[in-house]
Order: sequence, then structure tokens, then C-alpha cells
Amino acid sequence: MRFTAEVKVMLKEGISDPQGQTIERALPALGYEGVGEVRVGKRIELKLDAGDIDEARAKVEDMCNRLLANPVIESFQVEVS
Amino acid sequence: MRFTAEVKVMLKEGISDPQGQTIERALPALGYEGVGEVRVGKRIELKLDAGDIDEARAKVEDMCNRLLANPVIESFQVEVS
Amino acid sequence: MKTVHRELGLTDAEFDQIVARLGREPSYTELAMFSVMWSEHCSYKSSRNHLKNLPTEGDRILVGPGEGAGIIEVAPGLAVAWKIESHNHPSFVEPFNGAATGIGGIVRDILSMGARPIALLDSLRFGPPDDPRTRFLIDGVVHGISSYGNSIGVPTVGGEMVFEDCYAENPLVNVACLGVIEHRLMHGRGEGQGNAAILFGSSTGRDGIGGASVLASAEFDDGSLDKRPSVQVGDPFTEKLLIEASLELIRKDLVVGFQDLGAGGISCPTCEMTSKAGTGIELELGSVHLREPDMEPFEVMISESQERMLAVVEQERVDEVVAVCSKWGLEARVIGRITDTGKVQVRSGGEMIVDVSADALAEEGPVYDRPYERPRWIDELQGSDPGAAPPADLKEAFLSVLSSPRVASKRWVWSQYDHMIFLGTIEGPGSDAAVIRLPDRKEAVAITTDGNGRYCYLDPYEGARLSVAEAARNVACTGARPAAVTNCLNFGNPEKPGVMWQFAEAVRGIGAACAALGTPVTGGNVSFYNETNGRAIYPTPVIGTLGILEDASAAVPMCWAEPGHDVVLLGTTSPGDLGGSEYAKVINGTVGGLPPELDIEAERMLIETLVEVAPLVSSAHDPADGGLAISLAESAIAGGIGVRVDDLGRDDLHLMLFSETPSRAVVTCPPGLLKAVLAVARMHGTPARRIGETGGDDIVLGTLSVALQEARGRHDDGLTKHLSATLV
Amino acid sequence: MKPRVGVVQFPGSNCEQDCVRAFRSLGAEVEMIWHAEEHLPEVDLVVLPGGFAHGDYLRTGALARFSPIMAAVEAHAAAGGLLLGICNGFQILCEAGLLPGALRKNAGLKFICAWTELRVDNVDTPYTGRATPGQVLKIPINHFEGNWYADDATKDRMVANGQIVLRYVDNPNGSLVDAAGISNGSGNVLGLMPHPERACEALLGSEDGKVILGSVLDLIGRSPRRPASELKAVSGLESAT
Ligand SMILES: Nc1ncnc2c1ncn2[C@@H]1O[C@H](COP(=O)(O)OP(=O)(O)O)[C@@H](O)[C@H]1O
Ligand SMILES: [Mg+2]
Repeated sequence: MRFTAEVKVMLKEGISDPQGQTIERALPALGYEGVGEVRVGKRIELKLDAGDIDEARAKVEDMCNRLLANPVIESFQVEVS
Repeated sequence: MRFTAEVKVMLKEGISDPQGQTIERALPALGYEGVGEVRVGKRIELKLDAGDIDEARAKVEDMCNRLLANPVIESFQVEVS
Repeated sequence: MKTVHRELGLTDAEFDQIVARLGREPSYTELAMFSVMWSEHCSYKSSRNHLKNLPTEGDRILVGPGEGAGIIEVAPGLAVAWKIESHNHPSFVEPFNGAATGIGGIVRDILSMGARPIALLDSLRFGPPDDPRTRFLIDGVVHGISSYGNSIGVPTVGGEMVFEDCYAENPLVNVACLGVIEHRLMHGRGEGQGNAAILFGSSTGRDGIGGASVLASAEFDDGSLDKRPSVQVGDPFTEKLLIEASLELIRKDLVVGFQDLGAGGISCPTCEMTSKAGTGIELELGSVHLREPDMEPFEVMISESQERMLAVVEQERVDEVVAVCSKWGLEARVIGRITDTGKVQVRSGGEMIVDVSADALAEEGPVYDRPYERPRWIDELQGSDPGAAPPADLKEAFLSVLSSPRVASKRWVWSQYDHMIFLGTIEGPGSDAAVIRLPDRKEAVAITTDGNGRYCYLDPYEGARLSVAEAARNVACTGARPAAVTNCLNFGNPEKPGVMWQFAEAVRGIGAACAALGTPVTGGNVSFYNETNGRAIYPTPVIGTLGILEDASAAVPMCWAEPGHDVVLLGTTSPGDLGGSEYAKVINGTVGGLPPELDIEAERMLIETLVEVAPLVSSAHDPADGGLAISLAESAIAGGIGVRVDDLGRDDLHLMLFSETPSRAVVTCPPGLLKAVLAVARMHGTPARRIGETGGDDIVLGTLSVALQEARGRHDDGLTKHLSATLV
Repeated sequence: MKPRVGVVQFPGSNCEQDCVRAFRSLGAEVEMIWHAEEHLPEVDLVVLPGGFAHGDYLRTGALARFSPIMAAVEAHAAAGGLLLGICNGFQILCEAGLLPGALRKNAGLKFICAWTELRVDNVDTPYTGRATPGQVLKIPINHFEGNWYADDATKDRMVANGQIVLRYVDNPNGSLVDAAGISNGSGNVLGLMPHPERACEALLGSEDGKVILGSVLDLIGRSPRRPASELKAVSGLESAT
């Protein structure tokens, strides 16, 4: 069966996020007040074959640990459908 | 009121995505067969003040059009909660 | 409290020393500060006794070891800063950010002297490149350096990339930086009672807590990859702002003293600057600009958040300083005042939580005379086969050495680095030393890093001398006169007598060679505990030599300019010099025997010769890894011109081609100038003889003949063919 | 009268000094313009230099277009004023809509610093007057995001109009139609990824950068007051986007 997976990769809590901070600092100048806690991460979409949804999820999580995310500084979330 | 927004920015359909392709090419060597259509994009989280959820969404969409995405090559999706 | 100090990396004896010094038990925050300031990384407790014997003085040396960087006078009123740092452990844990923050750190060291950073070198060592984990490390490290260095607009103009099994679990990432004093030399002194201490740059977060004590001063084991909270993320944009804001503050004469925040966080500049000035400091922790609101005082004091500086400023200038910082978009806050107490005193919420002598933290750390002993195995190693056996096929051997990852072209690396910005890169990556013209001047400096862990493994004293000689020779090949040395000493666990012996021998070798060559040591860095699971790296001193060239346009390239030029070998080849050579390793799979013997006086005369023949020659390049054959091939490939060499002596051809005898160089000149070149060499007592001529489409070395095209192909893809496999 | 060149400095610009040096060596009077200013001084040519304007974190040039000076830069260009974007400056021009298309990550997903050869495909622009048709220039590139993209209609129109002014002889980054430098419809705005300021001195490896920087100074020299009035419109297109 073919599944669609969506992977969200974000920097772990406590790891500084210069991208998010830079955007946050720039927003007021563009007329957006009251915006905060901006964090920037990655989003990966893919399709894969698996016997069932649990196997698909396990496979994608495994890929995240090995390739798609950098577990030293990033955490990830997987959604499969 | 404080809202949380999640913005997904992906390359438009039809625009080649070398990052996605590189991952796709790397996967078989790591033992993952049958994975395809890999696309890599950005995910931005932020918090903002707005009167209601519609206003919040409109604000974030406006930010996307002006800053968070480049309409020439990217499309975006906004979720507010 | 009884065991907390151990978690912080302090020994029981060190803890007792702290209690005795204070006359009481330290507070937790005080203990944390002692743990970073007394760490190996910050206090040099195991190395001090040896380093103090290095030669450090010379006519051109304006500032020697002990400050952010050495300062060397290039011409009257023109001075440069020069320094090297290691970021080995962080780069193993998180290659991209580890290497990136390594660049950030060395750049701030240079900046702290009031110098604008204008060039970087990266000296890298990894395990064999065909291992996937190594490929991941290489890609991360190179990308980290490129992304940080390129963003801050400082060119990376050269370096090294070496592969050995011993670095597989402990890669070395050393980075050197060159700066030029723009307005005036700054000193890290916290002078003037009542002056304000201003912290500016990034906010302070939990990143890198205990980096100096936990990451840089301990061995690795399998659990080390979990030492994650210590990982720092670099922000090159803020670093760029920090550079410009700092230089503007100096240009406007707004600061009294100035220091970067690196290992040890706020603790480090506060105690060091006041200890040097004989003053004291009072800090209000509540004034520190925090990234995370709920940080403990000890975390604030030792956090190694990147991209921060501390300036000491007269009260009347505070507003102007804040204004300059905010022009550059940087937060700047007064966090304390200079006092006359000789103490670092820290208040948090009205309570005094730190009250210790600045000297105790900065100057009076423990100093160890660690026992050392020549290890037994070294005799067996030196007595083993050096690997000089002839190859089955000479041509294939030549191509194998030429395409070994260590010798092959590093273009894959340096094409990812901006190496041209500032319009000063006269000779860039690919040459023996980079030649950097100083901004808006005709003077240039030549800079290089060199180290040979294999030689040092066979004989650390001789290996260290050879590294100093090679670095000086590389500089001299460009026509520059070697003037100063910075060094990065990468070793295993100093608590092991065998490692300590390697260290002592290497330092002795560096001292001897630097003294003989007249290149004082202006500073450096020691990185111990380069061991994983008890296996140490080869002892690896990396030497960064800087030379001076009065006229940038006189720089000598390493590539051949024209066909029909005479090829002259300076120095003599000892055909037995194959111990630890690239040939022995690649062809015979051996690292054994003795390294080549260095005659330092011959080296000195060769360097004199190279400097003096510079106006006469069209190229100069020294035989190093791989010997004469490789050196000739490199110049031919780079120039796109072949070569014919007939006069290679009587010995076995492979010995003549691949011996790594030091104190040699190959120069080329138009035929009309041959006599003049030979005469200069004779005057300095350097053996010199014409061995051939440039030209044609082949590399012909005696009976060996290879098409230039084929040689180039193998040299070009020797490294990349390993890397391209599965990199993402 | 010397041509007057204004180089805009964003906080993270890093090639601004190199541009100043190169233009000065060619005889121009150069001043730096801080990005937070709202007005341009009187200059004949505005240059957006290379670098990482505001860190380039989200996308290159994404934040820079909102710098206060950009409104004045846009007005300058709209009035036909000369505007040159080099590398990051080119990326900013695309983000600001002053040039069509967008610059994506290099196809090889690596930063590239290397010498390249560029063919001049249109010599009828303010920036290529010194070139002969088809002349090949040796000028280095230095970027991660130089892979120019535009939709088919835009691309075709630009090719037909001669707006693809410079092309790579050997495409290093995947750029559509090998584009290395493009202009707007009226030709007064040029953006290019290669760095001509790094190629104005034989000692550094090439003097071909003078062809581009010198051409625009020549043009200004012929008509210092209103260089825009001399512009030869490359086509009937008013604006590129
Ligand atoms: N990591 C690196 N970064 C930048 N340049 C490098 C790197 N590694 C090697 N190079 C460049 O490749 C060339 C060859 O290096 P190397 O073999 O160490 O030279 P040499 O034998 O003269 O010391 C040098 O110009 C060096 O600067
Ligand atoms: Mg050399």
C-alpha cells in the first residue's frame, strides 16, 4: 500500500534559532506588532510503500533518525495517511 | 487574543526540488526502497495577537505573501489555532 | 556539594584547593565558575610547564602569547593578528554547528585585539573518507565552515585535509584567523574604577553550558553523543554585526578594554580582564539579556552562548556605545562596574552569590607537572619496516599516490568557501601558502597551516620539527619571509604518561625549530583528551606560520607559467626517507620506521634561498606528502603544462620519486636566469641543480611517463570519488 | 565631472567595500548609503552589493527589500535611474520585484566560489557598452542561491527581449537558460550573480569586470545628469514584472 507521510523537523527546545529570531526582529518594521516565538524548521513530504500504517510510520521515523533530521539538535514529528 | 499559527511553505508544483531529489536518491542506499515524491519545504511556527481567528489568519496570510514565502516559486498553507 | 564538583570536571584535590583559597565552601555558582576557569581548556594546567619554554620574542612581535591573538608588525604602522583554535569535540558531536562556532570563536579572538578578521584557514583531519559516518562529518564540517565564514564575509583561503584511521572517532577541526589592526591595538584590560562593563551581541541562553569543562576537557566514550545540551548553534549574521559594531566602537575610541566571550562564558572575560588590570568587577546578573527567562545564576555565568563581547567603557561614553550597537541591531547592556577590590562579585536579586578573587579564577588555577614516559611500543614502531619496497607497477603507484585522498585536489572543499572577498587573495587555496594582500596596501602576508601526525607518531620531537620546517618552507615558496608561528596542539589524554611524553617531545621540537628558524611562537591552543574509548589520535601539532612579503605583486605561484622553463631542484633527496611517507602508506600499507631527519640549518638556508630567488623564478613548490614526483605533478597540473625530468640520480627511481626528504623545493625559471638562480643557491650553501624542463603534454620522470590529462583526472577526483557516494 | 556611485550597505552586506574599491579604481566618486536611510543622495548609479543583507535566513534578500532605503531605490529605478545588483543585490532585486524571477539554491546544493566564463548576449545595455557581441568574460561567482528561475512565459519574453544579458558558458548552478545576469525591460536595472568587482585587477586573475563596471561609468560620463534619458529601451516592455 502507498502512504503519504508528512515530517516536521524543528530545532529542539533550548537550541537557539537564529532564523526565527531574525524574522521576529524584522516583523515590527513591516507593521506586524505582537508576533513572537517565531521558529523555523523543515517540512518534508514523501510517499512510501508499506504493509500497513504502523509499518509506514515506523519506517518514516527510522528515516528521520538516520537522515531527515539531525537528532542532536532537531526533534521531529511524523504524520502518515 | 493570542493565536498560534503554523505556516507551511513548499516549492510550487512543477518547480524542481533538488533537496527532495537528493534525499530520494540517498534512501535506497540506506535500505529504504519504494520511497518517492520527496519534497522539502519550510515550516514556520509563530504566535500572534488578533481579535479573532479570522483576523489572525488574514494577518498571517498577509505575512506569507509579503515575507514568509516567495510567490514566484513557493506556495503556502496557513493553520491557525 | 561533596560530589557536585566531580560532575563539573574538578578533582577532589582541586576542590580542596578552592576551599582553602576561599576559606569557605564555594557557592554553586562559584564552583561552576571555577570548573570552567580551571578546566584544562581555559587554564592550560597540564601544558603550561612545557609551553613556557617556547621562544616568544622577536623584533616584529608586538604581542606574544597570553592575549586574544599574537600581533606581528608587517611594516611601520601596519600590524596583523594571527591565531589558531581547535573545535574538535564540538565538531564531532555536531559537525555543522561545531565547525561553524569554531570559526565564530577564532574570529572573535582576532576581533578582541582590535583587528578586522581578513582571512581564515581550516586544518581538518578525519578518518578514511569511504566510511559513511566520516562522510557525514566531512560534509557537516565543510558546510559549517562555509556557511559561517562566507556569511560573515571573511575569506577562507587555505587549510589542510588529512585522512587517517586514528581520527575516525575523533576528527580534528582547527581554524586559524588573520586580522589587520585597523585603528589601534586593543588589550583585554578592565581598567578604571567606576567604568561600566557592557555586554553586547546575542542574548544569553542555555546553549553550550559547560562546553569548556565537559566537551573540551574530557575524553569521549560511547555515551558522549548524548552530551547534547552543550551544542551551540552559530549565528553568523550576528557575528557580522558584532565585527562591524566592535570596529566602529574602536574607531570612535569609545572603549577602554575589550574581550570576547568564548569558553567559560561571562566568567572568563570578567575575571581575566580585571586580573590583568589589577582591578575588580561587580556584576548584576539581572541585567544580562537572557534568551530563556528561567535560567539559574550559574547557567548565566558559564553559558557559552555565541556572538557576545564584553567592553569596559567610561561612564560618559555608555550612551554612545549603546547607540553604535543599536545602529547595528545589537542589544547592549551595562551588566556591571569596575571596582578596586581585586574580586569578581556577582549579585542576583539583591543577594551576593559570587565573591571571589579574580586572580584565583584567572591566574591561580592548578598547574600540573604530569608524569611522562617514553612508551615502550615506540621502539618497536621505529624498528619496523618503513615500507620502502618497490611497487609492482611504477606508473600505477604514482597515480595511486597522486589520487590518495590526502594528496588529491581539495577543490571540492575550498570551492565551497568564499576565498576571494576583500580583493586581497593573490595566491589562494591550492598553493603552498595563501598570499593575502593587506587592504589598500602593497604589503602582503603569506599564511599556511601544516601538521604531520604520522611523523609525530613515529617520533614526536622530529615530527614537530618537520611540521615547523614544512610550514616555514611553504611560506617561503611564495617569496615571503617566515616571521611568526601560532600552533594548535592536538593530543590524547595528558593523564597518560605516554601521551604526556608525546606532548613534551613535540613542544620541545617546536621550540627548537622555531628558535632556529627565527619564527617566535605568538600564541596557540592546546586540545587534549582527543581520545574515544581510550584510543588516542596521533600526536598532532598543527603549525600556523605567517610570513611577510613587502610587495604583493611579487608573490611566486606554485603552478608552471610557461613551457621551456628550466626546472631546478633545491636541496638533496635522501632516497631512504620513506618512513611515515604517503608512498609507504598507500603502496605498502605501512606506517613505521623513522621519519625523515631534518637538518634545520639546511632548512634555514633553503628558506633564505627561496626568499632571495623569488624575483628570478616563475614558480616554486616544495615536495611534501608524496615526495618529488607529486610536487612536480601538482605544478604541472595546476599550470596545464607537462614536464620532462631526466636527471634523477642513480638510485632506485621509486625512492627518488617518493622519498619525503625535507628541505627541498622545486623552482622554475626562464633559461636565461638559470645561472642567476644557481648562484643565489650556491651563495647560501643550498645544493641546486637543473633536473629538467617544463613543456609538453606528459609528465616524464626518468622512465616513468604519464599523460598530463590522466594525471589531472586522477588528482581531481581522488577525494570526490569517495565523497559523492551518499551525501545529502 | 566624475560619475557618482552610491553603494547601499545593509547590515550584513560584505562586498560593499570591494565595490567601493573597484568603482574608485575606475575613476568614480563613491559613497556608501546606509540601508536605514530613507533618501538617496545624488548619485548616477545605485549598487546593491553582495553579502547576506539581513542574514538571509528565510530566503536570500527576503528581508532586505523592506529596508527603509528600498522605497527610494525603487523610485530611482522607476524613474529610469541606473541600478545594479550584484549577487545578494541581484537576489534582493528579484525579491523586491524590480527584476523578474527568483533565485533558488544551486542545483548541486553546494555553495560555489569559482571563476566562470560569461558570454555577453546583449551589448545594447547600459552595462555592456564596452563589450563586443558574444564576448566571453572571466568573472568569479560566489553564492549558494544563484539558480535563476522564472515561469515559461516570462522567460520566453525575456529571451526575446534580450533581457538575458549575460550567460554562463558552462552553467554552474542550474540557472534557467544559463542566465548569469538579467535586466529589466527598459535595461536600466541589471542583476547578476558573478562579481565584476572581484575581476578588475590582473593581479587578482582578471580585468574583465571592468567591461561591466566601466560600461556603466562610460554611459554616465556621456550624460552625467540624467543617465536614464540616454537609456536605449531594450524593448517595448515597461516593466519586467
Ligand atoms: N580544508 C581545506 N580548506 C581550504 N583549503 C585547503 C584545505 N585542504 C587543503 N587545502 C588547500 O589545498 C592545497 C594543498 O594542501 P596541502 O597538500 O596541505 O599543501 P602543502 O603540501 O603545500 O602543505 C593548499 O593550498 C591548501 O590550502
Ligand atoms: Mg607545500
